[in-house]
Amino acid sequence: MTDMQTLYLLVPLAPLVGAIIAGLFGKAIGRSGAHIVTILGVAISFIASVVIYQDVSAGNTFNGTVYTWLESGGLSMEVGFQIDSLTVMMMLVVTFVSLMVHIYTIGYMVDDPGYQRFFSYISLFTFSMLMLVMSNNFMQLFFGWEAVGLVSYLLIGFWYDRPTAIYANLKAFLVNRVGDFGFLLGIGLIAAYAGSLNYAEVFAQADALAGQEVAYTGWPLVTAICICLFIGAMGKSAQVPLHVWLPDSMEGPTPISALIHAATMVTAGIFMVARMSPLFELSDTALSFVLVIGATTALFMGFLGIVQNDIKRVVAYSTLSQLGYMTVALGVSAYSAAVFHLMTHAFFKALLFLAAGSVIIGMHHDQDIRNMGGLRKYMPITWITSLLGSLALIGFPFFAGFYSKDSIIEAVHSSTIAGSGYALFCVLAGVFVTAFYSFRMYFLVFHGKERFGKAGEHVGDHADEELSADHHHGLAPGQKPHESPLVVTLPLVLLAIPSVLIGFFTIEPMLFGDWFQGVIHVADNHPGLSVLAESFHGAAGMAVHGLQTAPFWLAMGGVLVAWYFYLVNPAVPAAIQRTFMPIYKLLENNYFFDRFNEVFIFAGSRGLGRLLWKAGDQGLIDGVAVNGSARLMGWVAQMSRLFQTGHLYQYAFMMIIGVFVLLTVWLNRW
Amino acid sequence: MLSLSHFLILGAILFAISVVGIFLNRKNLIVLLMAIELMLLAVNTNFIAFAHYLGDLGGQIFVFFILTVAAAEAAVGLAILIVIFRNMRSIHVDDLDSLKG
Amino acid sequence: MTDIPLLSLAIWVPIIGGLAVLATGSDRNAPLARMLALFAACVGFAVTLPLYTGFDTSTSAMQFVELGAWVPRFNINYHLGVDGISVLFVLLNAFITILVVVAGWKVIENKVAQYMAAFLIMSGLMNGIFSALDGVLFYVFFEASLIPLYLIIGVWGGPNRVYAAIKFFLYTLLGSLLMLIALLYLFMQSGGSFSILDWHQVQLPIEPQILIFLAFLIAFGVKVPMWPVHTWLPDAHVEAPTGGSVVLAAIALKLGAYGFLRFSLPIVPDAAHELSGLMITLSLIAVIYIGFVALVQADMKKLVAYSSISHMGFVTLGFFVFNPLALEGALVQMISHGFVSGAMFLCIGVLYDRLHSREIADYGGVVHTMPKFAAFFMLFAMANSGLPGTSGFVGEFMVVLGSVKFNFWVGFAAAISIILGAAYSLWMYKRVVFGKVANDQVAKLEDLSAREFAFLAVLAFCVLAMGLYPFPFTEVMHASVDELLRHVAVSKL
Amino acid sequence: MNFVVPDFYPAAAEIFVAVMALALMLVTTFARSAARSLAYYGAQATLIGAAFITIFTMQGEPVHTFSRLFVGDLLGSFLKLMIYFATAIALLYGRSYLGERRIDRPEYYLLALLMTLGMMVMATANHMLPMYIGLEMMSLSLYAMVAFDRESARSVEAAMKYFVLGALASGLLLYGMSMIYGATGSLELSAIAQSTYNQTANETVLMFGLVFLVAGICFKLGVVPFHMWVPDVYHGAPTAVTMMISSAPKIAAFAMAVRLLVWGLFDIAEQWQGMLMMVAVASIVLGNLAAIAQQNIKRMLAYSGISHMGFVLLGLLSGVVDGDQHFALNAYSSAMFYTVAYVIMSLASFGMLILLSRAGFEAENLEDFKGLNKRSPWFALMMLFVMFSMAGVPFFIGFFAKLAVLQAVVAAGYFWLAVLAVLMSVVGAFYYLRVVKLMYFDAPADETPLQAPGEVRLMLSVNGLAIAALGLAPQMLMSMCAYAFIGSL
Amino acid sequence: MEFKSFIFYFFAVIMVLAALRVITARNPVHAALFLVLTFFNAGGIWMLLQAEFLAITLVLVYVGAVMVLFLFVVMMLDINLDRIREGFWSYLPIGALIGVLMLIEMIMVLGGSWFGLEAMPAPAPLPADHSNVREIGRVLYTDYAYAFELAALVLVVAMISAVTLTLRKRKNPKFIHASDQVIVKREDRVELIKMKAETQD
Repeated sequence: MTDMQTLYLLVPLAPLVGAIIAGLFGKAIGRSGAHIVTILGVAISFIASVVIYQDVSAGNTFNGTVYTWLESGGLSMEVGFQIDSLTVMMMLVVTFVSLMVHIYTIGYMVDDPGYQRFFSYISLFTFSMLMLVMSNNFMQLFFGWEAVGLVSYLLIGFWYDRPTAIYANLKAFLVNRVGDFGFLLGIGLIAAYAGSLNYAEVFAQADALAGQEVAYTGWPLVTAICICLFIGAMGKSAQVPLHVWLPDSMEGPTPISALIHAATMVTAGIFMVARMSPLFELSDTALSFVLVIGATTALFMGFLGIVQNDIKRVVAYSTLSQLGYMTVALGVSAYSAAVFHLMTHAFFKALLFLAAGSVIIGMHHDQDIRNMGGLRKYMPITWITSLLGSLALIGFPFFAGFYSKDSIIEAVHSSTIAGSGYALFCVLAGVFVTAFYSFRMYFLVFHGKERFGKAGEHVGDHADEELSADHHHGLAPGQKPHESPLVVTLPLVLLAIPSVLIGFFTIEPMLFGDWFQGVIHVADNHPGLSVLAESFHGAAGMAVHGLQTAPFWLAMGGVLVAWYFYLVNPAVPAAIQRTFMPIYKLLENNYFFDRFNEVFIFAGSRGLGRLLWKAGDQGLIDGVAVNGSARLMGWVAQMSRLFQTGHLYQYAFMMIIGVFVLLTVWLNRW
Repeated sequence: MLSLSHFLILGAILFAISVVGIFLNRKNLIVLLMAIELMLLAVNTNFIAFAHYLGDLGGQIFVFFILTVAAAEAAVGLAILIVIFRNMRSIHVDDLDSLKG
Repeated sequence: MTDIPLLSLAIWVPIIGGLAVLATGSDRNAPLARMLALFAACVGFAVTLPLYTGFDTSTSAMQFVELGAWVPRFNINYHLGVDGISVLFVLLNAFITILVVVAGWKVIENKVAQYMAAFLIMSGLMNGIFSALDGVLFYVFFEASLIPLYLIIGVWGGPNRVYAAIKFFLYTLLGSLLMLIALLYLFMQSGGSFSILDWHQVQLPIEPQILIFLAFLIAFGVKVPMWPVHTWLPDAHVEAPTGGSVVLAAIALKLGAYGFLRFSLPIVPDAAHELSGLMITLSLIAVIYIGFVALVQADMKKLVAYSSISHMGFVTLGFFVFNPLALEGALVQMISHGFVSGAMFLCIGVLYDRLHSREIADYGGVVHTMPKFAAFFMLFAMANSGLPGTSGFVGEFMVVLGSVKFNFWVGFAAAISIILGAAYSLWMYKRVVFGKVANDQVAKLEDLSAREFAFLAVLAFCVLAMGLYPFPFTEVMHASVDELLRHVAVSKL
Repeated sequence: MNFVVPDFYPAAAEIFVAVMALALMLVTTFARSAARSLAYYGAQATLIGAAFITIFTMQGEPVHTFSRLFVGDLLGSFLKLMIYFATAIALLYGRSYLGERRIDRPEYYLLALLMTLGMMVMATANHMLPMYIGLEMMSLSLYAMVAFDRESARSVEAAMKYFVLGALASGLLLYGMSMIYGATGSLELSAIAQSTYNQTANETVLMFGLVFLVAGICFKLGVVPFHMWVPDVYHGAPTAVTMMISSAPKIAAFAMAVRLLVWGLFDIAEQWQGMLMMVAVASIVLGNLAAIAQQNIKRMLAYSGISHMGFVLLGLLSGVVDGDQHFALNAYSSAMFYTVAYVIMSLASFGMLILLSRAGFEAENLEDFKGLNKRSPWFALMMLFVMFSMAGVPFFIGFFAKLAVLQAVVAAGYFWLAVLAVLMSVVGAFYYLRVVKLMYFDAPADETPLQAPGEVRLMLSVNGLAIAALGLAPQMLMSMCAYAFIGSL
Repeated sequence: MEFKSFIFYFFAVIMVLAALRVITARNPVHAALFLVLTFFNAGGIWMLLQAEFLAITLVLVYVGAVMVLFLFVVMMLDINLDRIREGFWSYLPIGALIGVLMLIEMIMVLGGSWFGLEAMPAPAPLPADHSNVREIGRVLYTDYAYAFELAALVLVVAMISAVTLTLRKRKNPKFIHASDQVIVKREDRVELIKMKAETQD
């Protein structure tokens, strides 16, 4: 095993070790010990990732087995790594963001009793995520897939005495399980028809698979596989209708929201589909499916962002919609664009979340943006960084988001597969919506008159009531918010840099260069980014050209409307809200998805269970079959006693009857 | 001319009478014992008839022993009867129903 | 191969030990009884270890065979032997026995000697079941093992123990007696042999095959238990003391499944193919129907009991899709279920010993007072819901893959359980462990004692080890499983 | 007329018992105070002596003597040994019980001896006549013993019922015999066999007689519908006598069945098998069901006895399958094994009742077993053995008994019969389990320590352990049963 | 109809009627007497069958001994004659029905078809000097010695049981033991006591 391979091992194991130490011996090593050891672990794996990055850019990829996990029925399941450009990019993103979050956490969780536990969890998450992205086979992919789900479960429920939190984490896990259900079936189909779980071997026979059908169903095989896998992605990457868990997951501490529910875990689905590009390319049906789902998510989740008042929820919905964008990109087989957006989004969304967290610290854990305003002079760094983040988010030229989002829109524009028209409308509309809600939040938080300092009689929508019931502190009257400590602001700054610049520098190699050569496949009949590639003349040129495209103006429009509504004339939104009450309600209850699940899925399955239990088990099987027969026996027994009357003559009579019967039978026999 | 079946049927009739007597009888147990004697008489008649028509002495010997045993049986039966009478001052068949179920 | 009669030791050491414990008599010298029982259990486990180390994974033939005449009148032999399918269960059984003895250490105060003895004797009998190669010998162990369990449930059980115990006994007796007739029929057909291995070679027309299969189905189906003859299990579990539940779930349920592999499949393969549809349907009903039922249980033990049924549904499913992946998956699932369900019941026992309630409603926020416990319980709950990295995942994964290969819809239905499993396990966990401290009894709970920590830690290790590196478990099976499937593929008509 | 003195050697045991009985009668009449123990030990000595004589005079080849009224063969000898064994144990158990109730008059032991003699005669009869006389000798003694507790209305009532029904039964039996005599022209079993073999006998008359014969046999076995006496007599008789009735006479009844049906009428086996089948089914079903409803354990054991006898018949009726006779040995020896097993178990079960009873207290209700495990774990364990053995659960002799019989039934191809049998034994298991439940799961009703004397305790332990031991190593007994038939089939 | 048949039917009819009265008679004494009658007729029938010895035995032993025993017992126990009939008629139909059906079946078998004269011709008449008693006597003590001894033992059983069941020690027997009177001594009866003579002064 070469030293490079040792390095590969080091990347996931370092955080794992950190996690184990912090988790099992948290008491022994104390708070500082915990964060030192975990940050050390993540830092090591970040540095290792950087080294590997250079190695890979030098052209050395790796695909090999660490150990054989299981062998059965000619199917060999192994734990192994596939190190290539896609992997290493993800490794960098994951480790970097994770490192930032670790540092940030020191400040954010400073007064939390579960300090060590928290560090252990996020390191464990880093490990799982790395296992996921570095995997070279489906089994390990599934392992990482569920492992990150587990950690997310643990972290959402980190404050386990909040009913909402433990409700949210259970919900998150179960919804994810629904996705994994499809994912597992997809893997099953692959194992059944490709006879292997190793990426390379499966892709090798992709064309052979294309022809086949799924037995007993008559579905085209590849389509079935891809849709099953994508259902998994829908769970993880919170695509409609499996998105319901993500907003609730904001119950977790903010660093988690940044790390897991914005930057890394939720993008696992995107990453997976990109990985599977050789398969998806073989099925237009699957791609259209992906496209439509993504488009829907992108637009309609965006709408929801408008009506939220919890600062974190706003960001959460924007994450949903951004994930929708990535999915759309996948749908139009612009995988590299999707991954590109994934990367940029990871940075600026993490930034936004951490900024939001910083605001929350400043507001003493009051998350309602209606109680904020004018924070910019109290929290300058937070203000600046989140402005940059928002600009990146709405895709302002030269900012990272611009490049990724614009190229996605272009790709959709040039796509021909079914549903691309609908997708185009969605993404364009989405641009406006994104800009509107982002800057609505921005203005409400940092500009306008100061509305804080009335913790007592603060009014909030229902969700907030619940929250505040649990842990609401808010600012006491007269109390002023103040800038967060260095450990908090430093990551903001460090994240702001890539949020601004990374797009500009990496778009060329990632989208139009050969960076993803041999990793991401695009079939010839799919334009993907080729059209865009022709008109591409350098990042700067793209930005300049971007200034006169529709998306830009839409974005600007969104910003202006937000400015007018929330700074100039706050009466307007209220009026609109009144006039379009039904729609507002619809949005406020995010399309009644939760209500639907409550009533039909949860209550329904419980009702079904109770029915089967009471009627089936206790009623039929036990009541009738088992105890019934027992009772019957008892009854017959009681009856049989009546024969034994105690009267001599009846006994004699019985005997004679016996003889008589035998006699009759046997005389007739002859 | 008498055939074997004459005697056998006679025996059968006696047998039937005694059987009916046993399970028809609500009267005192003595009559029960008498019915049993009747039954044995029927059996004996059978044996003797067979013995006669088979020209074999075995049947008659058997009857001889049946008579002996029947006498013994009667003795024991009456003894039990007396004990019963001492216990329950009655030999009514219906009174023997403390054991049942 | 050693010439020490290892299997006989595995069977008789615990039984003799049990009798010795019984001899210590009244509760006055309970400590002695405990020590003696622990000693016997450990020795019993020690003698089974060579079975694994000395096991030859290359062959599918029976190993450590012992053969001696028992009842020549009916050509019944004392014929023992293990292959890749059974050897692991002998180990598992001996291992669980130790845990059970430890688990009952403090909790059982009355009739300690009888309690310990019952478990030891039962463990010996169960080893007998797994290693018997003679039909009658198998049957004898199979039924005799009912007696101790009947007593355990009835004597140390909960309020409704009598009903549960008798229900359990009659249910299983009914099944096994019908099996006895099948055994006798085979005895005739094989020209007067009770040797299971001979039976594997007997040619039979299809009708008797189907009848025999049904007879076995009732016997083993009750034991597994399969839907719809499962209703004895929840009652038995709820009423049984912790140790009883552990043994019941970890070992007793495996007997039925093992029976399918030893009898139904190889002896009447054609009937097995003929009726595989039925079997798969029943298994899937068990998986889904029972999954839903488990969801609404208010009693922790009942919940875990139902989840056991649903997991055993996976096992039977794996048997009857006839491919090595699923079959080995089923076997792995059996072993893993041994660890996981055992652990679950031990966890519930830990709570029960403190609060004397199994009602979920009586708990809540346990994590505040028992963090260590909460961590273990989380691990086992996750394993119960088949999380990768735990043993619970391996079997389910393999079975699902195997059944998708067999028929997509079967796999589809089976996979539903990964949702349901998570739902009932974690929902229970949420209500018991998370949340605010429910009542002041919970507030007074104290965390795991060293003893409890010890056995939970051991089980946790097993669960993780098996989840992260199942290879050693499966490699033992390959030869036998392949041979079995090869054998089943050949018609005996 | 020439008279040759018959060969007494094969009948030595019978003669010995007869002589000893008469001797004891005289001795006990004159020995006033010591009479009781003298009679008891005399009886035991006689039984042991008889056992030795039987063993020494045993011979493989059947020998006939007393001008073929008597046959000495292995079957007879083995059954006789079992009879001594059962009677001796029953006497041992019963002594203290009778003593506590002041009814241990010497006559009891004399009657026991004469009963034994009667059974021995039945076991070795080669002729209807000794069969009948032996039967009566046994029955009369039993009637008297049942009524032995003169002061108890119950036991006297039981005696009367037993007597009347018994007389009726022997009437039926005799009628059957007369018909067979008429049909075959002989009363000697071997001659009857001969003439049925040559089919010189008239089939219909044979059938006609057979029905009555079977009825008589079934009465002695106590199977439905000729079972009506069983529960009442078991219930009414003093426990010691109940034990007596439920043990040795069953063996004698089995002997009668084998001698009359197998020896005498083997060639119309399929006919009587059919009859026995009806009877057996009825007994197994009704016996097990009715037992569930009993609160009095003596009645319960009576009904369970009925079902056990049904199982014995299962063995007897699967000997010949459409003319093929080579299952016979297996089937009959299985039935015999079952009988012996049942006798051992029922001795133990009634011994248990005697153990729990004491002066002024009759243990005969299920409640009396409550919490026995607390009062005496050891004897609770013994009763556990007995109950599970009766339920046919391994490792106990009862299991192998069932196995043997079922195996015979299956071999004969009567699957439905086997299935019915096992279903019913599941039902049966319920009431055996209920006893175990009372002993182990319930709290004791009365805490009074057991007062039974040492010999009863010892015997009971031996008996219980024997049930387990024979369950672990049934081979010897089984092969003995087989040899008994090989020697003389 | 020749003479033998007439005799047969004569005896048979009386016998059957008597038997019926035995089981229906109201008074057990009558029943016993009817039984005696039945036995007498049976004796006659047996005579027809040339079983002289048994016929005599029946009359002597049975009528002479057993029936007397019955009557003795009947007399000894005072039985109340009321409630004797109750339930009789209610139970009669079914009972009689079964009885009759059974009888029919028996007659079906025993009727002429198998036991008619052609099937079993009457045996040749025995020589005049044939003695049934001698014949029986000869086999009884030789071939059937075993059975004979057993029968003796059966009687012993009967004796023992009868005695042990019925024998009672009287509470205060009225009768006197001669032996006790003989062995009584003077000391048992009279007691001499010494006392000072009384003097009056």
